[in-house]
Amino acid sequence: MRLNVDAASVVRCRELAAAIVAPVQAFIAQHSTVSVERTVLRLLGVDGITPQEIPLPNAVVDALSPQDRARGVAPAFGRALAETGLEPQALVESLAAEGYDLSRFANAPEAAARGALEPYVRRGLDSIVAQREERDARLARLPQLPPPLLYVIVASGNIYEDRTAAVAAAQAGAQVIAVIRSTGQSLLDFVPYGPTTEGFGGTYATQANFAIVRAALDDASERLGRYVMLTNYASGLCMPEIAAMAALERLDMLLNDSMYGILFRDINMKRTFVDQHFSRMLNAYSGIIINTGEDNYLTTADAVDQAPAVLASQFINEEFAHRAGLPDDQIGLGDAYEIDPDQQDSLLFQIAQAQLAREIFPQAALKYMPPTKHMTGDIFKGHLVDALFNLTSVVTGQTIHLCGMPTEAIHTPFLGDRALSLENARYVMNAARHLGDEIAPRPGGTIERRAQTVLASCESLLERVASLGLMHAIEEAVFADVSRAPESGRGLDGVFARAPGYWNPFADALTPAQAESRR
Amino acid sequence: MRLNVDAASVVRCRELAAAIVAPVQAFIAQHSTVSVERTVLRLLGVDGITPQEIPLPNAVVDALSPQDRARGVAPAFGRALAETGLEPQALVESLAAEGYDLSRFANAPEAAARGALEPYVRRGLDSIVAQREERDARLARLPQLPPPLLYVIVASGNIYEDRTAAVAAAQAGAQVIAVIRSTGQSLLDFVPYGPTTEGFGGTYATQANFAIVRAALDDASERLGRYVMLTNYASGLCMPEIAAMAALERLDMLLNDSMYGILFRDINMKRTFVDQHFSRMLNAYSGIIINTGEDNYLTTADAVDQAPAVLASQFINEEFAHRAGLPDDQIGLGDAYEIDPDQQDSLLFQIAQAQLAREIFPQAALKYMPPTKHMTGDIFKGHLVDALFNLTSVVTGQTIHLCGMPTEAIHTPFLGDRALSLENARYVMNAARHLGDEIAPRPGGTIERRAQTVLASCESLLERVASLGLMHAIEEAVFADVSRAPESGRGLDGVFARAPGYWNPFADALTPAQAESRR
Amino acid sequence: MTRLVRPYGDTQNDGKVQLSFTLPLQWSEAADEAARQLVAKMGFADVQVADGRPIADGFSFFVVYAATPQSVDADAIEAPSASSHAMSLEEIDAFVHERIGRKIRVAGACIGTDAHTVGIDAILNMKGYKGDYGLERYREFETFNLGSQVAVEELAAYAKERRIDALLASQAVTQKGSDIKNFTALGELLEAEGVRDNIVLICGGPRVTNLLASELGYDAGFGRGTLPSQVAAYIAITLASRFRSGGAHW
Amino acid sequence: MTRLVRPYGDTQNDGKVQLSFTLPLQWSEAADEAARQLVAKMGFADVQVADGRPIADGFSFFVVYAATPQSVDADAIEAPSASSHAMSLEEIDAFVHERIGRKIRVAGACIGTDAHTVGIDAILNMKGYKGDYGLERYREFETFNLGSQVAVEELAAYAKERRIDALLASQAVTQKGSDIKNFTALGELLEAEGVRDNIVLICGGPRVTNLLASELGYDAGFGRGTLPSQVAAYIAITLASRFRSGGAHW
Ligand code: B12
Ligand code: B12
Ligand SMILES: Cc1ncc(COP(=O)(O)O)c(C=O)c1O
Ligand SMILES: Cc1ncc(COP(=O)(O)O)c(C=O)c1O
Repeated sequence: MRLNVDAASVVRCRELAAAIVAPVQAFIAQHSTVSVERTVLRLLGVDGITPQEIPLPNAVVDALSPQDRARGVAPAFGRALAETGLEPQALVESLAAEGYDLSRFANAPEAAARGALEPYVRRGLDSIVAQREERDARLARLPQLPPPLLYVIVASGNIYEDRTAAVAAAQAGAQVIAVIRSTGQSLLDFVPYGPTTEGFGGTYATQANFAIVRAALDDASERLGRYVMLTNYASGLCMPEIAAMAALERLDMLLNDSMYGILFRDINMKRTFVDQHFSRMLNAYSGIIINTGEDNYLTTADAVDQAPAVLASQFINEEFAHRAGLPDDQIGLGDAYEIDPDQQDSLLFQIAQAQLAREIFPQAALKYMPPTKHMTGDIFKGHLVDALFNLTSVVTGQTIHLCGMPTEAIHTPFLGDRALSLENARYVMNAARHLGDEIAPRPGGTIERRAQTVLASCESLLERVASLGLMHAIEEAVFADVSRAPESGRGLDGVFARAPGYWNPFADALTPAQAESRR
Repeated sequence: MRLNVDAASVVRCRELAAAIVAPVQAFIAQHSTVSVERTVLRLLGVDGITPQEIPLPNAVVDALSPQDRARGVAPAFGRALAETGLEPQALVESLAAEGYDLSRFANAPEAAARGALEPYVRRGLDSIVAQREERDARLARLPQLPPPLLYVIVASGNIYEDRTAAVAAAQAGAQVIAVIRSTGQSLLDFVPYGPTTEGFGGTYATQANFAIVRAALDDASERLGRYVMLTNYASGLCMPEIAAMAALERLDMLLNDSMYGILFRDINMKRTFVDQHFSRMLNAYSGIIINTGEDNYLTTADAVDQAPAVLASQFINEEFAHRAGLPDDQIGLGDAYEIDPDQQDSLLFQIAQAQLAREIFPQAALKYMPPTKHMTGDIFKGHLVDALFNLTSVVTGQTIHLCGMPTEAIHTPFLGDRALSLENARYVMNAARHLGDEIAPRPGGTIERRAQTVLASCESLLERVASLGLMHAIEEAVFADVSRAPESGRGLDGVFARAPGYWNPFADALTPAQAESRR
Repeated sequence: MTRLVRPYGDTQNDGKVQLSFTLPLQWSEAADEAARQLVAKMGFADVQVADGRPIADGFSFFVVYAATPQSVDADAIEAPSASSHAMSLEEIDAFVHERIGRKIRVAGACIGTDAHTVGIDAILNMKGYKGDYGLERYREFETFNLGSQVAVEELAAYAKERRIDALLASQAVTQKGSDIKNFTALGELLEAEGVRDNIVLICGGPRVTNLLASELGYDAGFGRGTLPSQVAAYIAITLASRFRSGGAHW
Repeated sequence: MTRLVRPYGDTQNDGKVQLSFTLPLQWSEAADEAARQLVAKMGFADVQVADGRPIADGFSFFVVYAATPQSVDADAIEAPSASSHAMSLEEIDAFVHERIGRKIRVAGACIGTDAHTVGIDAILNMKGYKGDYGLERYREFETFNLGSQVAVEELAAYAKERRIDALLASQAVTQKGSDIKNFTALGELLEAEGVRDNIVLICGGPRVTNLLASELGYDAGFGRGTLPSQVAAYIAITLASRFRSGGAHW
């Protein structure tokens, strides 16, 4: 299958995306956030919580004086290490009495501080590399089935039920398991700690929970002879921290969108831009595939109208991702099958949109989301809509395929629902495995014309954003009809300008060039 | 969608079919059967049963002396009319005492006999024409939805439950309703009489049952603003009689295959060939669309292997149909979606086969049957297989579409099963309505190559049949691996050679040329 | 008069029902038998395990057909719909203008921690739903859409202070009965504030029925596929009758 | 020891079950409520009518999720499979040659008015089923396939006269219990003829279970997806043990 899309227009869209991102990137380079700094501590080996259940990284960063914070937590922490000779975790624990205040370690010269930090920085980076290599080794030994990679969610709220569900799903054919986050976790300015058994619409993303499911899936992978991937959500107020935890626990994918938090969770845009960059540098380095959230445009507004916005967002997400050093095959750009199923020729429109993304982003790990908004309590009809979604995915060669649930409109998936959903995907994709190689859309036909219209409207949308500037464009509600102001939204107080002498050893190590050389 | 099939091979197949049918047609011209003669009586207006529940047409024909029978029932019956001056039904009732023996009416000269018969022959033909015109008028006033025409079966065994089910199905979107016959009715050498409420796996085909459902559907059609068609089964020992009853009660389609009875019901081949010809002349004249039974090859043997046999049978059915004066748009050649759904690329194979038939028989009212053999108790999976069947049907432009039931492997359809099945067809066909116009199969690809292979194998199969002769080929088990000898099977005793002076006024009127002129 | 109805398979009163479920058992013929016995224990007759198969280690899935001896008296069922009186936008505006003589103040929100605004937006926003305009489009309605994750306290206070005539609460998330809890809390708060009677209190969401609403002490409830005009008509007519009958209102 | 199991939705013992059925009622909110009450009457808790819609005048279709309080004791279930001992064609032939020392005579048919031969053919014909060869392919089996619509009298007589070791009866049509009637009749006839004990009597068909078979007095029953080799192995082993234990046989 091959559409004839206007290559010049595609080039133009990429140029526009670059122009749109450049100024934001400049802003990012001059700023940091509390969550970035907490991530530095986590990578240095700081973990655990205070008696008041405050995560230690939060405790330390919150205790920093504005001046210290402006230079990043690293210098101050380095001095403390140098003066105490303790290792990071021990050091932080020893500070409990003083409220985790690092200010009294003021003497050690910068060189000593850097020197004291160095081994732990290397340890942090090495453990990420170790997990990346572990993944590569397992994938080589336990190859996955060909894409579309079948992806299902577990969301019981209890990590142990999730573990059961995850293993069962893997045995039923799932190749990627997502543990859906307890709702609104994206709004918490800290990452909960330890295994959790109470969640709402999902299960908390904690490092312990990551480890529990990872271990169960590694075990299942061995039995199945194919590597089963694990994924979770980064987007939110703790993007970089979750990226770090995911790297350490060998998650394979992360929901990580450069604008989702802004538009759909009213998180401050500056906070989000700075956080997404550092989190994506970590994703890049740890070999984690990011998944972007364009599907959210389609669930909240008409899917036919929103197609150009989805494409525009994909171009912007791609540009931000490249700036963070992510190679194309780690960029899972999002899209979804959300056109009203009762619209005549809806299948043609869906194929046009999916194929357009495939051709514009040939190397990307496209993430294709299932029909949700138009699903109803009629599970029989819903199963059919999912079938045409599965067909579209295999015909257009999508990479990551979120399996739709017949019970989408009713409840978070039952164990049996996932089995039916996977049966659906396996049957349809096998029966139509090579249909995509077999058929060519008629030149000038409905499919081709639709693809051309979407691309053209996307280009003018990007023109508009470029002329307004991204931050202002968001304020003008260019995306998802939502308006967010640069100074509004959650987490702004956690954003700060980098003072002279600001130092983030991991950011330095992971700047695309650097990271490349370390690979 | 357009396949590049070898046109020369198609021409060759038609020549072979003609060569295969010619000698059989010669045989047909020299013979008649008890069921043909009973049909003559029915068309003259003879109906009802004896106290022993023997249908009057059977009573009269069975009472004929061999000599009389050999000249057909018409001359003898004509003399009786001439001598008694009674009208047909009254005449037959008056003969009860003499065991319905016509032999004593020996005096009236042939001219008188013909003259006495003439008005009733005209009456019979006129009532058929009236129904055909009635159908045309209703179709003009209540146009159907575009094909594929959604066709469902009712099969409760009780004609009144069937009526409820038929009306409900029409409201749920059905465009054609088939009342499935009580099993094995095809083996009865008479047609049951009156409304019936006890059937096995289906409901008896009787003229009264036809009328009951026809009336209910005419009423439903008015409310729905679209004409809902009714169909039943002819093939069997009473093909021409059922064709006559269907004509009089305005059925719109009939299962009528030139070889089904022979192969799948062990009905004698001579009986079947003679019967199918007269029944098809009647179908042609009454504007009834015939449905052939090639699907049966696929349910009893491997669907991939049998594809050439299906195509060969379609060519032969087409030729027999043309010989009986059926125009292409009244020829519903059968095919079915019976390839193992778990075979990789099964959808491609199904599309190839369906599209091949569509291109070889462009004007035919192709009848596409649903997956049945591979359906299991897993109704969710079954619903998906039906969805890809629905997709294949709309993409390849089939004409008559039998909706598959998710419960195919479990029970004869429930009222709710039909609703789900129709919802499936309506959704998929609407979502993919113009996909067929949009896509072209890759030259030299799997689909095209499969189509070419099937056509080539069909041609050699027909070569073989032509060289053996059809009757002998059937004996050699060329079709469906079943062997039937010319002198074996049910109903042979009802076949007889036409003696000089044989006369069948309806056959005369309906010979293609004649019928044409009367149209 | 009573009219007993039973599920209908292909014959009146055959009671045929389809079931499916997962059992935490490794599949085997014995697991099929366990499924059969389980469904028999539920009180079904004529149990047919149409399909039983393993879906994971220690889990099997079943499709069953069986006949229930149970029936319900269709005539005894009380479930008045709130969407009964169909009127067009123009008719409703005219009706309000004539019978109420002032604009109706409507406030709506998706309450609790629920962030599913698409539903309530479909009722309130200009754009509306399935070609049926939302309340903002009506001349005679003044609408306030408070958006998502609105605490019930906030909404109750808002209603009292703005003297809202019709209050619309939405819930899409129903897990652990969170919808019931939130709806109930809102009703009680309005009672406590002593403004309940002045307000036409309406709830809605995919799982809401008018019957549930009345059980919760609401005036009306609207579920799946509701059209804005149905809600507008209900509000207008209910408020008008309160005005006429001198019932409580602002 | 007992092991109570309940349907599993997303949590141990939540008892979640999916149901669907048609009610002979015009659709309305009241019809949804009727469906809810009906399912509650069946003894389910937490009844959610996920979907209710009209499918025709006077008929509505419902999809319901609910929780059952029922459970079954998995350890108390007795349903031994007849397909337990897996052997290959070669192994079976060798086994028969050694333990029985002569060919086993097998006859099969689709009995009564049932014309569904595909199933029994799958077991008997050379070709077999799903790549597993049929009994005709075995060196040590002499097979007679009597085809379809074979009267039970005919089959019983045939078995006696030909001294058949293993008799295979198939039924696909189950309407109005016709399968049970025919199977039972065959068993009784063989008893009457005094040859029952000499024969390994086996029934099969999509709806057959080994449990049902034993209830009908058959030695074994095979259902959906049976492979010829499973049947062959069962016949060989059963007959061999009869030979060893000096049990009845021809
Ligand atoms: C779109 C969507 C989202 C979007 C919401 C965007 C937005 N701004 O609304 C996003 C992606 C953000 C989202 C997030 C989540 N979702 Co959500 N979501 C859906 C989805 C797919 C569609 C809902 C929808 O928009 N329907 C279309 C509207 C028009 O229909 P409606 O809501 O029924 O409204 C109509 C009627 O009900 C009525 N109505 C509704 N409200 C009112 C109010 C009044 C007063 C009146 C008169 C009428 C009325 O009128 C409307 C028009 O007819 C549903 C699944 C589904 N298909 O239903 C899941 C679903 C509701 N979500 C679910 C879940 C679990 C979540 C999350 C918790 C997942 C997570 N862990 O992150 C979060 C929760 C966020 C939160 N805090 O609430 C579950 C809820 C399970 C349950 N029964 O409790 C569902 C059912 C999916 C599933 N099977 O898991 N979701
Ligand atoms: C093919 C078919 C036909 C063909 C049969 C051709 C033939 N020569 O067999 C034709 C078209 C002729 C036909 C006709 C009819 N059929 Co039919 N048919 C089917 C269909 C689609 C497939 C059956 C099949 O071949 N399955 C494949 C085989 C391999 O599976 P199997 O039979 O289960 O066999 C396996 C096991 O059960 C086991 N096994 C089976 N028998 C035995 C015996 C022994 C001893 C052992 C050890 C094992 C064993 O081993 C096999 C391999 O694993 C089914 C629907 C379905 N999907 O099941 C309907 C179905 C069986 N038919 C049905 C009906 C009603 C009819 C008709 C009455 C319709 C009519 N009114 O004309 C007629 C009846 C004719 C008659 N007198 O019996 C109904 C039966 C309803 C019911 N539960 O009672 C079904 C379920 C369809 C439906 N939903 O309506 N049918
Ligand atoms: C990119 C992205 N991140 C995060 C989430 C969910 O995060 P939360 O519900 O915790 O805000 C989503 C859900 O759609 C998403 O698309
Ligand atoms: C052409 C044709 N005629 C008749 C029938 C059924 O007739 P009966 O079951 O009464 O033999 C079928 C069933 O498949 C058929 O295909």
